Amino acid sequence: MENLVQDAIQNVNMAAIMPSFILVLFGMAVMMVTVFSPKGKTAHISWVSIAGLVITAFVAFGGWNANEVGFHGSVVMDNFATFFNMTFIVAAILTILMSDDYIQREGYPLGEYYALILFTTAGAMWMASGTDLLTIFLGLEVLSVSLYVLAGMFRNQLRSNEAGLKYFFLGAFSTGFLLYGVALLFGVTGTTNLQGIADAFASGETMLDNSMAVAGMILLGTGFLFKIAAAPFHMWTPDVYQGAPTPITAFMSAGPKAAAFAAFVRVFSVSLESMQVEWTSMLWILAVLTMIVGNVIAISQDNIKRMLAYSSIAHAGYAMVGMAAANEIGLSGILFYMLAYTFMNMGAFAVLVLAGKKGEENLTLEGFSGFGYRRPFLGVAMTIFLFSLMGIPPTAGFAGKFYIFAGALKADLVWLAVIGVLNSAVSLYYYLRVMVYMYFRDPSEDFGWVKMNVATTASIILAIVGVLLLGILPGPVMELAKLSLF
Amino acid sequence: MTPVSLSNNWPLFLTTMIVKILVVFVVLILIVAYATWVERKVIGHMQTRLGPMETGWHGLLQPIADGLKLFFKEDIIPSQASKFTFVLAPMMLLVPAFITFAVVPFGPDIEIGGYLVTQQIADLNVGVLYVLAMAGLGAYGIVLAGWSSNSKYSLLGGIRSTAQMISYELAAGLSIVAVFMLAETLSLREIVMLQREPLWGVVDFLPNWYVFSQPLAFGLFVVASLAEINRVPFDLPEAETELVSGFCTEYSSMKYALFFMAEYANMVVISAIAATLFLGGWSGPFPGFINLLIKIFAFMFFFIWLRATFPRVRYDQLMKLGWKIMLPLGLVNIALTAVVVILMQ
Amino acid sequence: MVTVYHYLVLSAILFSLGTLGVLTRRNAIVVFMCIELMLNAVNLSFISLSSFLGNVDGQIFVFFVMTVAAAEAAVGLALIIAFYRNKESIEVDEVSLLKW
Amino acid sequence: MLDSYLPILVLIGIALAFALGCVVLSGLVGMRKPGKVKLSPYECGLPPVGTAREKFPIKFYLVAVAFIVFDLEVVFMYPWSVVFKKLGLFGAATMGFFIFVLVIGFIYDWKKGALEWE
Amino acid sequence: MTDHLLSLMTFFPILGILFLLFIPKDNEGLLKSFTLVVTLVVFLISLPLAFDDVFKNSAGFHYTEFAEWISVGNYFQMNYNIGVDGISLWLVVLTTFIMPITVLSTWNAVEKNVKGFMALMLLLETAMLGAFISLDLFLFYIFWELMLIPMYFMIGIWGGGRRIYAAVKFFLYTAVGSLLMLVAIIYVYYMAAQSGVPFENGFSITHFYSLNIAPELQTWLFLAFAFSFAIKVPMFPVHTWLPDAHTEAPTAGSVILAAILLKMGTYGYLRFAMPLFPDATFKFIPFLSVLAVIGIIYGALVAMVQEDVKKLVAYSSVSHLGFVMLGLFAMNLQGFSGGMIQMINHGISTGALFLIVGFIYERRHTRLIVEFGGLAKQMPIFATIFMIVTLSSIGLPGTNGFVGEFLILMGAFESELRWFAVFATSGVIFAAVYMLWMFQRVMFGELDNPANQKLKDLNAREIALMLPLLLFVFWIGVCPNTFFEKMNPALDNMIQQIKGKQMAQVEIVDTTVAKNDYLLK
Repeated sequence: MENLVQDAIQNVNMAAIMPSFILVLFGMAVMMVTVFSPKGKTAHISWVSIAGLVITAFVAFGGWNANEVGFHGSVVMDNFATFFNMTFIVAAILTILMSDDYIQREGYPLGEYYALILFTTAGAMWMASGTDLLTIFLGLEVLSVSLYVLAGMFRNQLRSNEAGLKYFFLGAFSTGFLLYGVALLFGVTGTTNLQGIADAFASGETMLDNSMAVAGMILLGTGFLFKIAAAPFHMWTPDVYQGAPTPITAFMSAGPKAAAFAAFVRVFSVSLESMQVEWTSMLWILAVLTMIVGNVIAISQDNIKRMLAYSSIAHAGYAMVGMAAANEIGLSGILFYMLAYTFMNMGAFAVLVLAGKKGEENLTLEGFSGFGYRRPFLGVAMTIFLFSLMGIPPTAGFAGKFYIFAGALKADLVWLAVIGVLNSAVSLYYYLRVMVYMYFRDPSEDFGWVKMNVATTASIILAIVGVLLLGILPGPVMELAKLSLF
Repeated sequence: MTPVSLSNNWPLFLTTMIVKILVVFVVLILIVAYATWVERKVIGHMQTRLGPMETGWHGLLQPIADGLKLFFKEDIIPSQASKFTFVLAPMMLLVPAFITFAVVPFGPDIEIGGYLVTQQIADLNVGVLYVLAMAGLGAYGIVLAGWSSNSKYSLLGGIRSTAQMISYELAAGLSIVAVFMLAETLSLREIVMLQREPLWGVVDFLPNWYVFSQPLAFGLFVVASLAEINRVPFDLPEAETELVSGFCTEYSSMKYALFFMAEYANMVVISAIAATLFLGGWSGPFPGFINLLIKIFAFMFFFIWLRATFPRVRYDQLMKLGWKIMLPLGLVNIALTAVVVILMQ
Repeated sequence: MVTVYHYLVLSAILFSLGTLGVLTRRNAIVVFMCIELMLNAVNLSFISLSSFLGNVDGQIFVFFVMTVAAAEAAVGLALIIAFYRNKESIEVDEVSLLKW
Repeated sequence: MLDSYLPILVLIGIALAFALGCVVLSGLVGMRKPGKVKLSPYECGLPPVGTAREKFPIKFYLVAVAFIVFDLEVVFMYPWSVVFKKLGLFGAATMGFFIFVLVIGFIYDWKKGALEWE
Repeated sequence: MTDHLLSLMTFFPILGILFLLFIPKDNEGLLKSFTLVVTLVVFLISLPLAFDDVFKNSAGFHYTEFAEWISVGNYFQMNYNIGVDGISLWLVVLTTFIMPITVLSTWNAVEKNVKGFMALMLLLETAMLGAFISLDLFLFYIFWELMLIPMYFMIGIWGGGRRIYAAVKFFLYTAVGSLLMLVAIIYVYYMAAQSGVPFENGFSITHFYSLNIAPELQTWLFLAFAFSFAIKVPMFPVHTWLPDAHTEAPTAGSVILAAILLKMGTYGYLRFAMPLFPDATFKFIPFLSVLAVIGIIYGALVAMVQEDVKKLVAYSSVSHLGFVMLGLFAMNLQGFSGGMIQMINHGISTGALFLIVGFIYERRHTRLIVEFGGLAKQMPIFATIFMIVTLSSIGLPGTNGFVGEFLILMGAFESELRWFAVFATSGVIFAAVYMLWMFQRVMFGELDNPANQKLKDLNAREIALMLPLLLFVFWIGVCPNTFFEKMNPALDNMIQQIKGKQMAQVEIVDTTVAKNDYLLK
């Protein structure tokens, strides 16, 4: 018993979870600040949260090359985790920047909003750095549960209610599958530690028969695929994305998706290596399906928010291409792509935040007629983001797609790559449509646009910088992504 | 020769088990029945009345009379009441009350024909969790009763009492954590054993009853359990004057009797648990179970006394007490215990 | 004699029942209970497996699953109630403002 | 295992039998003259108004949620309390942080007025 | 100076954009003149290239610059690797030369949102120059895609009635093609890595030239490239975006489109598709030549029946580009140099034609032939200029058009494409027919339409911007050698390379098959 305690003490190693730990502390601090500050004032809270995120960013970056292993090898702070942590932090900061004015305007000035964002980010970090199915599961749940609330934040908007409810139901549903998969893998290998599972498969000393392992893998995959909104588990995405508060939609499409990918990649490429043949072939099909579904349905959307939701499905598909390639380039391509996607997609949503008016109206294409002339800056910004989403150089989107498809071709998945580029050709159409409305249509009657405000504008500028930087000089970041593989 | 566990000899095991159960059950019912009588007498005298005097010597047969009367009463099930739950509810309340007693040890292990017989129906290693679980079940009985009888009073009473029960269940649960931190076990039997040693291992003229080392926990537990079984001053659910006796408004005849029994059974049970956790259970000068009975009766008298003395608290006061005072106190108590124990080591 | 497989089969059945319930039932609360059923089916297999393998990881996992389930319950019910207050109904068919 | 839980099963059986017995028997022997008025729910003698199954204050719900969460935290404390002495300072510190988080949540609840009545 | 000449030339417009942003958007005159200055400066910077004699006797790349751009471990590396040889030289100069003229032409044409328009012009110039000078496939691709964006907006915002349709069609066509090319590029890159091209060379085409790729693989890769370029050229089946784009685009847009963007396609064939995949090239020459000839004749015939002058010119360029392609497929020096010179001719004369159409459109806001007639009396200077340009576009001896078409046909006759040449020749005649017919209907006859009676003749600005073009019409027509002497070495070398490699391929094919099987898996 005593030596057990000693063992536990030696294995704690807070360094392995320091970023998320700080973030959680800040989250609680924000909660306290919220309850002790006058109702309806949230600006200072948002700044506290941003401060927290910045500090976390520094700490997290300290984790580069640190390879801290903690808690009996159930958490590790390696480059992989660090890279994703950075992505999450960027996403969170952008979200918070674009949020404050928005929630004031929509009439829900709640400090909890920020606390929940911080908790979500912390959960995402656990997912990225978890090396034990238990920690990954915990991270996933912390993330999801906070997101359920955030999606349903606007209590009296039926749209928001529905978004929350649907996200909750399908999220919990998928959690069930994930857990069942974990249980089966546990039964087969007798451990929930990723490396342990891998070793068990390698040494062939599995308790139950391997068909159960495959079943477990499929169920686990299902759980993750739900979270990354891959077809055929994407049904929740458009509704939730459309219904949730716009900044939260932006956040969902970037942070949690990246987190799900992080866990997905780690689990499958570390512990299920021995079954790579099976899951790559499965992902091949699913990636194609996802890209096609996302792009084709997006064409017929005339609500931009919903269109972006479907496009995010498609982008998940592109990232899955990298996963199906399952080689170094493809996997590190996912890392890079997620960061690029965070910038461009959140930028686009930030523009939507300033484009809509109270109650989220005029996010339709019609509402965007002549947008480029009424709001020149926003128009240009939106254009840049859309080109990036299309994958036109010199933008982050192009660099990301290049990286991913390069991975696919490296793995000789020529047809997958071809299907991929053809899909992005399809995607051109609906992205161009937005621009057509923004610039080629005469301004419709004035919609009483929301006033510009510093924070949101800042987030947009940040996103633009990110998109162009990653587009014109992607080298360093790509190098980082390369070094981030385990 | 050293005594061996009974489980190697099934026939004997079964017989002893049946015997124990029957004895406990009968005793429990007797206590419950006469608790009503005692209560009326005691309160009567406290209010300088005599209480029941007619049936039997000093109304000694009163409980029986009441029972018979209720037994022959018409059994009304209101229209639009959901029948099944309506019938189920009283049992949901009574059964947990009775079976909670299974884990209460009422004496030291005795040796019969070379076999070790525990004076306890079932010695669970998680006895306390079992107790809490049963206590939790009680809430269902009440909320079901309140909901199923399709009467506004019942519904309000039911919901109120549920809220009250869960609130205080929390406090009770927290308060006894401190005890386990000292006892390092969840088995009531072992807890009693530990309380037979001298206090803190040093003071040899006092037993190591946890009431001495955990007075705060004791107080919290007693109050919380009072509230949990809806006794005065926490008897809002059946507040006669405002809710026409709450969740059991629509009940009549034997079902009503069951609720009644359940209340007293609960009193007995929590007295027993409190005695076991804090007052050394069956340990004491006399043969085991007598000590236990004495402690139980003492508690019961105390409860009756409270009823005679205290007015009913307001609902907001009730909740305030539960959440804002007892819960923090419970946490503080745990922290204190932890600190002290660490310092002692 | 009852082997681990019996437990696994049982939990599989429970899990499938839960899944079916989620997919077929229309009352939000019932759907939610079905999800809980799924989680508890998983818990069952965890516990049986961990006793079969003789390592407690599974039981620890169950601990966390239970906690998480509780948190989900709290949030989920809150969402359902918020929806009910706006819509006066908890039929998931009514959740249709956005294309389902 | 079995020998510790079998008695409880038996006890449950007996208790149930007793409760059922009482109800059933009294139902058999008791007189029954049901009438519309008699079967209608009691509302101080007046004819009942509306249904009883109506909405009740959200407060109770809040209490329930708070209970779920806190009770689970308590559940975590039981295993800890049993081995607390062996864990020593380490265990105490761990649970200390646990309780700290709990208290944060509690303060939040309190300040948000989830515990206020009237 | 000279060692960064190309970079300076390429990115100077970007610099211009940065300054442009600070000019108030309502001060249109300043905006326009500023842009004009920028483009002129770029032209001046590019002049040293034109007068540099190094190209006369060396086929290699000059003014090269090399810088590591993106380098990701052992995954891939892209370099900023630029330079010009005899092939790209004249296209670069053509670009820098046409830009000021187009800017000048927008003086009255563009009213709304001048700032945006000028910025896009400059961006476009950078993209085009970059595409011509990049020696790194990846870099080329970047610029190639970058060209789409400004053109898309030019057509979409400042275009005519069906501008949205035209813009989207233009964008989709070209983007789809180039996306397939991207896949091919990456694939080629990996093959290069397999066959031991040093990593740090990145996507440098000079190294890719030396690759030996299994023929069956070449087929696919060539198709990917060829398809993308064919859209841009445009060759017959995929030409349909061109008439729309041309007719809807503003004058400046159509001029640039015709004069330079289309050359991207032919240039792509010459620089990438053919030398990289010689076997496939030879395999597809017959097929592609058929398309080219169809393009020539079909373009001519359709042009003949056009009501709209601009449409007519648009279709005429389909026909002309068909000639260019035919010249390239002839695979001999005459063909190549003819093709090259014809690219420039087409740039000059068709550009001039669009400008002319622009002039009358600005005056009458219609382009329908029936609306006009007898303009010659009303506006003599205009008539003369129009006449000269028409003749050059027909290919009258003494004008530039003649040189190009003559060489192309000669080359074709000498190669195994002579039967195609026969048909192609008919294209020349058709050209004469539709151009002259159009000219006669517009300029001669009696001036009956009252709207035409008060038409003003060309003003100083318009003459000024036409003169340089006319100058080149005759220069190339009279002494084309100025141009040939600098492009021929490179072209010759290119031909040797393609042919030689194709020969070499034949022997080593069996060895490569093994390697490429491995590549194919």
